[in-house]
Amino acid sequence: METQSKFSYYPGCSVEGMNKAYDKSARVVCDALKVDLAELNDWNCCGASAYMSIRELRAHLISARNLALAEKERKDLVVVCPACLNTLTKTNHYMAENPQLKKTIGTALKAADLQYFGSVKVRHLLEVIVNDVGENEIKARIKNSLKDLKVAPYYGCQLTRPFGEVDDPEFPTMLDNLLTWIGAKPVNYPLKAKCCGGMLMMTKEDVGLSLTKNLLECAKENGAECIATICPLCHMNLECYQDNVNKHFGTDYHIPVLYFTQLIGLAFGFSRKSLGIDDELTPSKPLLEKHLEVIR
Amino acid sequence: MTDTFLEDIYSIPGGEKIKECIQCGTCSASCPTSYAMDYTPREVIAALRAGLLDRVLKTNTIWLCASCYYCTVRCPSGVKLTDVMYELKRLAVEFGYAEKRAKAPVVSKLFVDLVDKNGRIDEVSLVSKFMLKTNPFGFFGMMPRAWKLFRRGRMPLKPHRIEGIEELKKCASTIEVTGLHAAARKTVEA
Amino acid sequence: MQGKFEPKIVGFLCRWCAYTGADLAGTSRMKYPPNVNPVRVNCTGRIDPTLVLKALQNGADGVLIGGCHPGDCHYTNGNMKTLRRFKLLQNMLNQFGIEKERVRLEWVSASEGERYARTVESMTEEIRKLGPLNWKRMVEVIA
Amino acid sequence: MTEKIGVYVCHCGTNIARTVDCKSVAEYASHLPNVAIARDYQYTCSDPGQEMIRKDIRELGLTRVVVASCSPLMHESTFRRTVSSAGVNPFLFQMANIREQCSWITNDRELATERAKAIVTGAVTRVNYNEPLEVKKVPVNPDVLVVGGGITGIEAALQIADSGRKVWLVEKEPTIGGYMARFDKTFPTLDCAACILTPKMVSVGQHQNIELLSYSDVIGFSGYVGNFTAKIRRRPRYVDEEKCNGCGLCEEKCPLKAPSEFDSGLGKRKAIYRPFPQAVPGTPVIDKEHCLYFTKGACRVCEKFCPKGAIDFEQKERVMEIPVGTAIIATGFDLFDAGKIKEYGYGRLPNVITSLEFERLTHASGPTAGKILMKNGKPPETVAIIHCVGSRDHNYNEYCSRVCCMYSLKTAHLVHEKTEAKVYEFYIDMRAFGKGYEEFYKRLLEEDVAFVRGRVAEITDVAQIPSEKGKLVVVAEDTLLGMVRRIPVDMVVLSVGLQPRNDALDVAHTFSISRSRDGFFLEKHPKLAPVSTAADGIFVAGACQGPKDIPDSVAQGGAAAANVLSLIDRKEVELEPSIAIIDEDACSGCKICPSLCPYHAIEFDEKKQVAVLTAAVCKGCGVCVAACPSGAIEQQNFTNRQLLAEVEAVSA
Repeated sequence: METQSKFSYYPGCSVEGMNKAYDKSARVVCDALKVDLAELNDWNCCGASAYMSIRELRAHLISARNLALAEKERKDLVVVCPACLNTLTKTNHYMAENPQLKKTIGTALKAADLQYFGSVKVRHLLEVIVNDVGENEIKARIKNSLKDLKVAPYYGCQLTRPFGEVDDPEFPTMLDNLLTWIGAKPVNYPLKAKCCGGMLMMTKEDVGLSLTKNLLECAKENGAECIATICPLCHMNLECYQDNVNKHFGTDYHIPVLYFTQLIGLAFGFSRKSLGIDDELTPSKPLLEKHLEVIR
Repeated sequence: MTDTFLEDIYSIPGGEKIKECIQCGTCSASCPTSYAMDYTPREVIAALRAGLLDRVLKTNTIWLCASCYYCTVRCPSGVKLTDVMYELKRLAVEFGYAEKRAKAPVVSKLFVDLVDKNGRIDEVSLVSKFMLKTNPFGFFGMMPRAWKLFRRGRMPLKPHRIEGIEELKKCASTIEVTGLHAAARKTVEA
Repeated sequence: MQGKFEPKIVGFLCRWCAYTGADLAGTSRMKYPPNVNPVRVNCTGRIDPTLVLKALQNGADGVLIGGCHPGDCHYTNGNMKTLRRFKLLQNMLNQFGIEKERVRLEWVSASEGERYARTVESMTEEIRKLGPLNWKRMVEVIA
Repeated sequence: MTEKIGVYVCHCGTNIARTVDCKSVAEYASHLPNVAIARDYQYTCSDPGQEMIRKDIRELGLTRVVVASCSPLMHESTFRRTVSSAGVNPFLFQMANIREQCSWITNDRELATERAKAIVTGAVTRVNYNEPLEVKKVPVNPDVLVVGGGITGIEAALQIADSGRKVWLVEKEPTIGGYMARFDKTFPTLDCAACILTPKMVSVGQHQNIELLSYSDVIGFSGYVGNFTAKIRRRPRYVDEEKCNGCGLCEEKCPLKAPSEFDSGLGKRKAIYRPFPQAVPGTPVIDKEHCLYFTKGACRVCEKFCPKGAIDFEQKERVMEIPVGTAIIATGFDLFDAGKIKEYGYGRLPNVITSLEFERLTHASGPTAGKILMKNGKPPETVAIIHCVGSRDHNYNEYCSRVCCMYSLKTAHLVHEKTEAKVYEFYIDMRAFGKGYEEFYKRLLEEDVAFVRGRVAEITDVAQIPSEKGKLVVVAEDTLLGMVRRIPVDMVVLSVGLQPRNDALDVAHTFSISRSRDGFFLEKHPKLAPVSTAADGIFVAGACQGPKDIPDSVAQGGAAAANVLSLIDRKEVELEPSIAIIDEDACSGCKICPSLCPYHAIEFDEKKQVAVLTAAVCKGCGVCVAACPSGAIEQQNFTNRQLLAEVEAVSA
């Protein structure tokens, strides 16, 4: 089949670091789906919420640098981290709406012989796979049915809020659909777009833990065998901090957490290793063995 | 000075909308962390409009905002409250109101320093620096998890520095002080 | 000295929409540059291009034609007929070397006082930038 | 003979004088050609003001008059009467608007004064070329069209019919009664809606002067004040209204059940049905979507059992044209679609219902025979009522729907009265503005409803603590406590707001009336002409003009009726003579104008080879005038000379 449109790929810092598995699986899956992701050359940190909390204009500036680089490539920018999506999109929108901002950032960029006209669209990989690739292409590649694996589709906040351009800000459905396409069973998950606590896990652990606990509890109550994530930070909180939740609340959760790209990869029959599975602190192996016809 | 601060809030994109707040509390009740806040988000707006800056800038409220944007999408008056919170964080840090023990400002500052230095963040240095700064004992407390992550190759130890870092610094220097909230800065310095 | 220049704009307003909208702007005490001399007509469809030319020729720096939104015309579609004429008129003015910003066709409903005020505001500013229209010079150039 | 023009610059108290130097404007005007006298005056529209003008006309022999004051939409007619009462033709009067579009729009006294001078110059120059015109009088057709059979339309129709005039009442639905017929009780008096409404419905049905066209739509409306023609589509009921005696046997025998619209889908009705027992007309209607005969081709049980042979499966849609002199539009409102606010869970959480669904639950003849029950058939132990659903919200409707506070209180009262349930009411601001409303609020406070001042952020079925399990948790900040509360309840009633009907735009086009920014129909003046529209002879009443409760709607229905009757009793109306005139000698016979005229007022006379205009049909848009290449068409009171004069003057 003919190649999907080409994109600049913006991995973002956190998948470079502790969440390599996400980047790994994303590349494998996109390769299989002929989604051409060319990593944006010399991209820099989007600034996330932290930078925005200290310096507004500079936060916009560093986002804008990435946008400017992508504009050079004449391609839209695909991200895997919703926080990056949010930050870059925000700069994109605010520069368009606010001439003063556009001017200030524009002058700043000149210092690096860069300029940004505002033509780049920032998109999350999930949305690209669901909307651009679509159901048929995906179903066509299923080698390894997930046998109705019960998955809690977890979207987190920033894929749809505040902009709500790609899906409903309160009850998104994109990931649910994708999961059914790959043979999994999305469970009813009313907290699917609620907050995991994000950075608070570092700065206000008790709050972070209780928010994450709500998510785990709700997933369990609704019979989820694992949670699908689309965000490295959410993933970190749900997965790496599951022990802490258990310690802190005397609970006993062992819910594997997998990136949506890893689930697609499994359904496509890729090996766990190639998808960075088994790196997690809450092991998914037992579950997958139970569920997958082939487990490599 | 109160007025300058208000003007400053108004100056961020959509900021003037807080004039239209009808104090309905949708923000507070939509906020996942408001239960842990000294003042609910709605009260922060009320305090802002009443000019009680100390109250606004000293609360833990602003540092508990996790940027989930529920308040923003649900506000019936179209207040972009999450953005307002960012602005308040900036003002609090800039003018040293930020609560000394608060960890959020610390991590944010470290974050900014790292980005300014390398152009990217490596979580390892961020987390370790942060832990050493805020709670050295906790640092050892988290060693086990760190070790597990390390064994799984999830703890890259060498930070990546982007090639364009010097240029990025150049760009940044052009907007060192010319912030949208330069006005507020001046009044305080004066 | 450009700052001193006060553009003179003739506003042909249809009585059902634009004129009523303009009244509303006033009634709600919206502030905008008092640079428009309103001329009331029943329908923009009545506006013979010669009226517009006459205005410009006699010293107006711009002309604003205000009618009902498409579909809202009190006379079913007078505004659409104006739209067609307006296109022709613009080409012609273009040939005279008259900037297109000087003659505007805007849809303003009876409830859009705000829209009317902002329209006049932006138009006045644009024309202020363009400076006075020197019709004689323009026409001599053609002749 | 040279003209003698009188110019009167009005201060309008300080409305004009504050920003316009009226004295200097008058002084300036006095030097304009043909101006015999120019004065400035405090209130020109006052009796002494008008007398001053008459006096000048008599003593100085003024031949034309210019008044520089407010918008012509305000006082043009006033001053036209003034001058004509002093013997000057009303069309030799010209108004200069130096208020709405001059003094009120700026604080710059210098600029405003300059502008005023220009505007006055325009008017004075123009008035020189104004021509005396005869106002054409046309008889008013005394028949009236009322669109919409809700309480507003019913009230209007009855008022007019009782005065002996004929009314055509057109209703979309199979029955009149509108929303009110579906309500249980009405605030603040709590009298039963049916008890006060149905008698009125019956008298509409029986009134000799009311022709009720139910299950019908207005699809066209043409003509001019006093002489309109309404085009009405009568959808087939498949039951002959003449023959049917409303015995209801067909309904009884019909084998097929479908969800009842009247019960908001909570109850069932047959495929041949009357929305409710007291429906007017009592003739049932066959619902083609469900009827077995129409869907499967077999059944016709109703036909078999009908003692009157009134069933007629062959009935076809009919279109009728009705000449009327005036029209009242009372098409009402739609309810806000609660499903749009996802976080409230309407449609997802079973026991979250709308206020209208609640009305049906609590209505004695509703699906639960008046019992307030949850989906599981049990009565609720706790009920939350939520205000402002879809109202006062920039994401949905920005305006306040005006009725929700009061009907929410009523809801609370009914729950309190009919169940043991604890009632919570979540409000942003309590708006009890009407007669007896604040008292009603007090009463509910005494019935100790738990009022929480805060807008509900979300309704969730995800429990955080055991006591929330199996409940609907209403999350809101109690803004008076500065504390977020999670209140577990069994049932939630969403007090949905009012919004323009989905077909409001089409209706506006059909009758060529305007809509305000919120989409409701636009009245001529919000205070002084609340039921008139910019289109003479067409009136609006009730919630189609903006959210209204029953008392206000009824009042407007009456007001519209009064407006119509006064028009009718005038027997004839004056038509603006600003129509087109064709100079047959100048007409080159190019045939452009006939095709342009939206009213087909111009025909081409093949014999004379010229265009001919029917004055009565011309509405004076002037399109033909602007289009005529040989300048053979003029528009009275907007002649080329007049407009050119004005344009030259204001642009000089």
